[in-house]
Amino acid sequence: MAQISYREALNQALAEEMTRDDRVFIMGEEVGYFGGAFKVTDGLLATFGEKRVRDTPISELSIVGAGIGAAMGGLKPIVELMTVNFGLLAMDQIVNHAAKIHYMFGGQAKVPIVIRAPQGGGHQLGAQHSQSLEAYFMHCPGLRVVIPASPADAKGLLKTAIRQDDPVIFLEHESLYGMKGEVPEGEHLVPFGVANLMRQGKDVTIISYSKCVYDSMRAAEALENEGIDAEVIDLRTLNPLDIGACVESIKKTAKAIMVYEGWRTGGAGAEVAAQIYEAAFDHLDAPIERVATKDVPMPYNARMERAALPSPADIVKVAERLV
Amino acid sequence: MAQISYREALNQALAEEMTRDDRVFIMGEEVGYFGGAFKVTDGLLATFGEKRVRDTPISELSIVGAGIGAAMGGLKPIVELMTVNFGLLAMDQIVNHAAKIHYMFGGQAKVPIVIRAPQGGGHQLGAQHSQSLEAYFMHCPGLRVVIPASPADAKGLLKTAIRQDDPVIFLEHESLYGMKGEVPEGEHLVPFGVANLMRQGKDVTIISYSKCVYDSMRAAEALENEGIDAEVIDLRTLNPLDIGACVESIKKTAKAIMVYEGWRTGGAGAEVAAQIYEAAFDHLDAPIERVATKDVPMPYNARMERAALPSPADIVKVAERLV
Amino acid sequence: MALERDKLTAERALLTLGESELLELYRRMNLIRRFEDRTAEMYARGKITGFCHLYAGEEAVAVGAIFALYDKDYVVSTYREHGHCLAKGTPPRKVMAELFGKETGISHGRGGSMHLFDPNLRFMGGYAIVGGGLPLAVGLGLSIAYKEEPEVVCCFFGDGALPQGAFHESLNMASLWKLPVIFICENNFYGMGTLVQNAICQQELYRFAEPYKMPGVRVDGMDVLAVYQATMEATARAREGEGPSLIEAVTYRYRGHSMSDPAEYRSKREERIWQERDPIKTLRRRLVGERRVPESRLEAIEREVNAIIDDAVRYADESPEPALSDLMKNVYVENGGPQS
Amino acid sequence: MALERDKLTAERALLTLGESELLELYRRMNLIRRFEDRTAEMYARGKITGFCHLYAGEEAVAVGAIFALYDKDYVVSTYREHGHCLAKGTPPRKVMAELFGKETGISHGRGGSMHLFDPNLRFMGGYAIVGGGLPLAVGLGLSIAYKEEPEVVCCFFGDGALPQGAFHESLNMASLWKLPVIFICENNFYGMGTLVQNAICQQELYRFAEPYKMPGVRVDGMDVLAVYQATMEATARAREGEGPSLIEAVTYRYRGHSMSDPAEYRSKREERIWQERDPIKTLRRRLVGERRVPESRLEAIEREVNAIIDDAVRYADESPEPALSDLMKNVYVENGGPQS
Ligand SMILES: Cc1ncc(C[n+]2csc(CCOP(=O)(O)OP(=O)(O)O)c2C)c(N)n1
Ligand SMILES: Cc1ncc(C[n+]2csc(CCOP(=O)(O)OP(=O)(O)O)c2C)c(N)n1
Ligand SMILES: [Mg+2]
Ligand SMILES: [Mg+2]
Repeated sequence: MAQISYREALNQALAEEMTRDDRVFIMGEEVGYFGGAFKVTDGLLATFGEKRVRDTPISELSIVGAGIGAAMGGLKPIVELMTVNFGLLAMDQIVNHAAKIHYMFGGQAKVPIVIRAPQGGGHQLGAQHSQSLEAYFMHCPGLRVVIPASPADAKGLLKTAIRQDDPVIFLEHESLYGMKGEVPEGEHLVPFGVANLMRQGKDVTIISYSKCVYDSMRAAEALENEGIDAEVIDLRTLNPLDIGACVESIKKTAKAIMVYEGWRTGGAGAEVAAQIYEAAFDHLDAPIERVATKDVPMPYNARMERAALPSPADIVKVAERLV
Repeated sequence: MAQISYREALNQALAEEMTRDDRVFIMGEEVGYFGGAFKVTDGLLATFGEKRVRDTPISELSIVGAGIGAAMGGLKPIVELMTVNFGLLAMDQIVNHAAKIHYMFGGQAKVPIVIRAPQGGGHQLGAQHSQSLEAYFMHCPGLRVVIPASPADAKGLLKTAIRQDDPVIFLEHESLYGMKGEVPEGEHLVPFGVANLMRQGKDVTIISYSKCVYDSMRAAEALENEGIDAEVIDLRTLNPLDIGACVESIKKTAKAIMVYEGWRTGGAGAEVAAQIYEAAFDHLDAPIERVATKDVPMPYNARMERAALPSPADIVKVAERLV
Repeated sequence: MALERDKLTAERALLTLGESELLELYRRMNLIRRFEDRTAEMYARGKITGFCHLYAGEEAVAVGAIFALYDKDYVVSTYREHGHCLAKGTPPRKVMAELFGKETGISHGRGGSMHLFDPNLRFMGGYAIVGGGLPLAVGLGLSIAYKEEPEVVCCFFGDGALPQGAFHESLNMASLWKLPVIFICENNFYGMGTLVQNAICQQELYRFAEPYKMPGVRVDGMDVLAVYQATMEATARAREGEGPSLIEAVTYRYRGHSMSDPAEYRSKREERIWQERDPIKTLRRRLVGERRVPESRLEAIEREVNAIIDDAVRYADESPEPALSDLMKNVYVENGGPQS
Repeated sequence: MALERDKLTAERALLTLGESELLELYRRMNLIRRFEDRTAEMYARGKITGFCHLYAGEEAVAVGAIFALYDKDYVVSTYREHGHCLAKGTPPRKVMAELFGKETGISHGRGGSMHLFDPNLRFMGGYAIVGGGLPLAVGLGLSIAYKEEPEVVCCFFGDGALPQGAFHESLNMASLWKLPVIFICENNFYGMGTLVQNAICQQELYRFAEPYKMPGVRVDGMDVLAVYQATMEATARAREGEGPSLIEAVTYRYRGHSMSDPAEYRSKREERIWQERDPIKTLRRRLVGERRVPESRLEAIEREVNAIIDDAVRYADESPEPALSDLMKNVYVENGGPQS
């Protein structure tokens, strides 16, 4: 298996699916000539031409809307939002249209659109450019929410997203693009709704997704030195949500920590925790802890930003308290 | 004390605050000549004139943005979104601008805007017109989220919202406008962050807000006949959140039900539950139950809509299981 | 308001259209009018609930424009879309059953008055977010261009949608990419209770076409032939790959904004003036006067239409409701996990 | 590109402005250029991080437009706002300290390069959502009209913002309500790597003013006097209560979109052509040639400016960082509960 980056894995998935199905096309700001703001679509214009790799004006609402319309017209659009922050301009098309069309027309229309959006903090981009908004999309029936951590999952989940017929919000973490990992070549599909057990342990379950999976793994390593044996779960998709995998783990460890980069209050961790309690209350020895971004618009100053974001040290501290 | 409707209470708060402070003005679609789509601003144009009650084009993004700008210019705008569903068009101005400006400019700018929005289902308005979106606003530091159930709170919280200096999302339930209750005349301010104990009980705590408070009260009455003594709490504001009041109650009852009209998954109830567990895990005898809207775009058909929404019967059923 | 140009184009259409076609226009407008009258009745009787926005008075726009289309052309509409859906050819039974919230409705009772959808006739939906349909129309136009097909998209929206950002974004994208989209603005002078001059700085709405480098025309929306002719020109252009057009059809809704609006913001006199220009009466006068169609022929059409609508009401009334057990069906196409 | 009209207006400005004013224009443009050069240096040295968009090449737009304003007039800008903020009069120390993320920065280190804010000088902020500032400018204009004050709002945005819905909504509202807002579109031909003709169906951007019934002019944005003159006309109009204007200033950014963009999408030749029209050199030539200002005078200004920027860098470097204990301060103005 090749060692390729998260970025290359995404690029590979795009190229393979475009080759496989000529209804698949990409549109978004700077996806063509520029190769994508984060270079995820690099080279695709040269391979597939302007028709299938379409640069758009800066019109997030209508780019997404046009993607929805194109999907209804029988195509399989992949719309890149340059970052999720700009996706707030498209919330009406995402929530009021993409998510509703299949149901509200009695199951007669399909909207097989994939909306890709980089997100996350840590690069001193300030309050308007550092958000992680998965909780918004999770709180909207009709959308699938996919949020891969590893290059292999980035590829496998993106391919699955393109092939299935529901609207998908596909969230990539800006800090992961350069990260390398083993990625199967060619046909590699990762199913939705199946969490990944990253590390086995018996003392505490750390549940996470996206970049925080790595923070969790680092924390688990640190905890090992202290004799604490942590299990780490990567949820991979938030809708569908593999709550079963979390429950299984908690039956063993009786303790859990949710780690996520959205704001703590109202974040995805609250929902996952609520579902775990509902399913495994009697197995829990202590309340589920949450390590997340502080409830603050992201400050520019580097030290402040680091203090606002969740870190391996934060996880370790909470785990020590818990166990 | 006068018996007036929720609608009249809001109207009174607006009129009083406009009289008190001439920086306060209203803008939105149909707020002037039409008196508001739900008649909340009825009569205000005649009293205060066009300058202070401004009809706008259908441009949600920029109406909210203009409100933010006017607030930065020293005014106290009250922007009415005809319903919260259309507020999705303004998410960028709400989340990326209103919520961030004070912090990201180092505390030097203030955005004292109140964004009023009717929301909720139950009137067969279909998928695009029946949403309850408080969870989105709750997951955004910098915003206050106010969601009154009673006419008195509608008045007292709106007056508080107008007088304080943070951006406020003020969510009214469309089904409550006609509901009457005792409302103090004149100066009546309800503080943010203080829940209201609606009913005392010892067997189970039902925590709710907005219209669901009445569903909860009705359920409590039905439960009384079965010998179950329910305590009912109206949160009144979601940010700030009076988690202390919930914890106090649970110390007594050891059981809790969250009732809310947002979609179950990722709704405000998940966050409130998560915070309660964090603060009162050892006092809970059973997992916190959630009664909420099913994860479905709202169907038009009346029976289906009723089945999708939370009801007193749903609460009773859950309470019976719990106690 | 009836511009000189419109009279000429209408006359041209009158000459080019055969009698059976003219009668079909007459039939469709009557069908819509009758449908809306009965809908109002059924609403009053509580058979229909929720928001319900009638199209009476504006029939010439939907019928004229859609008569210029082929079955495979797409239509995108708003919450005031009964007329567009019926003009496209959806059986009145299916539409009325939808308003009744029945399983047999065109959206299986899930959509209601504001959300009709007919995939067979490429009626791509009524949307209740003002301006929300325009980007979808651009996307459909893109799918046509992508597949190199000859179809066009006809997108209806009100004067109230013009100040929405989506209008600007959509016109720009459609023009930039030369997509086959006909934007038809139904200017009925009001967005709810707001007069167009209180919402838009420019009241000649067709003039917004200019910076987007597309043709912009204003037509008499009370004249079905004028609307037909203008749409024919726009579709011809679109099918040639020359891109989008903006048509402003000046029209009037006879009733309030929705069934719950008594329309107190306008005068009886104003309403009367417009009713004198009724699109159905206008076409009738022409058919009888200029084309010498016997009155009895038109009356037969009217009777036929009444029977169809009576049947539609009966069908809707007798149809079953959706099964409650299907509540969670169709939230997702695929069943991928716990939430599905 | 330098239109005939622009040459004339520039000449008019040259005649109406006194020598000290012309020298002030020269000083401000040099200040910005020097500031941006040192910023690039500090970025390369890791003193500045995050996104950083330089204004070099476009100085004539900010300086010319803002010179037409009073201190109490408002300015709203984008993420490429160092130039506007400095032109408005914010001390370079405060701006550089902000880029360094220091507590002494104009936004106390919370904002960074994209989010400068100076309430004293009514510099109402740099915003990083393309198009996001326009509605805010409308709101500020509304507050002026409400309080019946004589001020205006000057709102800068790029060609890239033009296809945003907010552009359309804001122009409509500003025109409808006759608000004192000057919309200045800095057309530098690129939005990141996208050429303006690939983003907008109409490349004469000033023509978008027409349907909104406001004056729309294109000016040579490399000529500070032309920009000044056009803005004076627009402010005069706005102060008279006649409403908004749209100015398209044609200009060029010398560097990539941000510090991390090598700008490979354009040719060296193109860059050279524009650099020959450098706004600072152009004004210098005029001052020396037409106004007979001695070169030594200009060199003194340049030295003075260099000293100011050196001092700004030193100040920024030596300033303290914000206290970590203040992380949660200023999320809310009022402390109303647990989340505050
Ligand atoms: C985004 C949005 N804002 C507000 C509304 C509420 N609303 C429904 S219809 C309407 C007026 C629309 O008027 P117009 O576009 O002229 O259409 P008409 O009803 O005249 O056919 C408004 C404000 C909405 N549905 N969507
Ligand atoms: C809504 C939104 N979409 C996309 C971006 C990413 N982005 C930042 S600057 C930019 C290009 C803007 O170009 P232009 O408006 O011409 O300004 P310039 O950089 O040329 O000064 C883009 C696409 C953004 N910040 N906001
Ligand atoms: Mg209208
Ligand atoms: Mg540009």
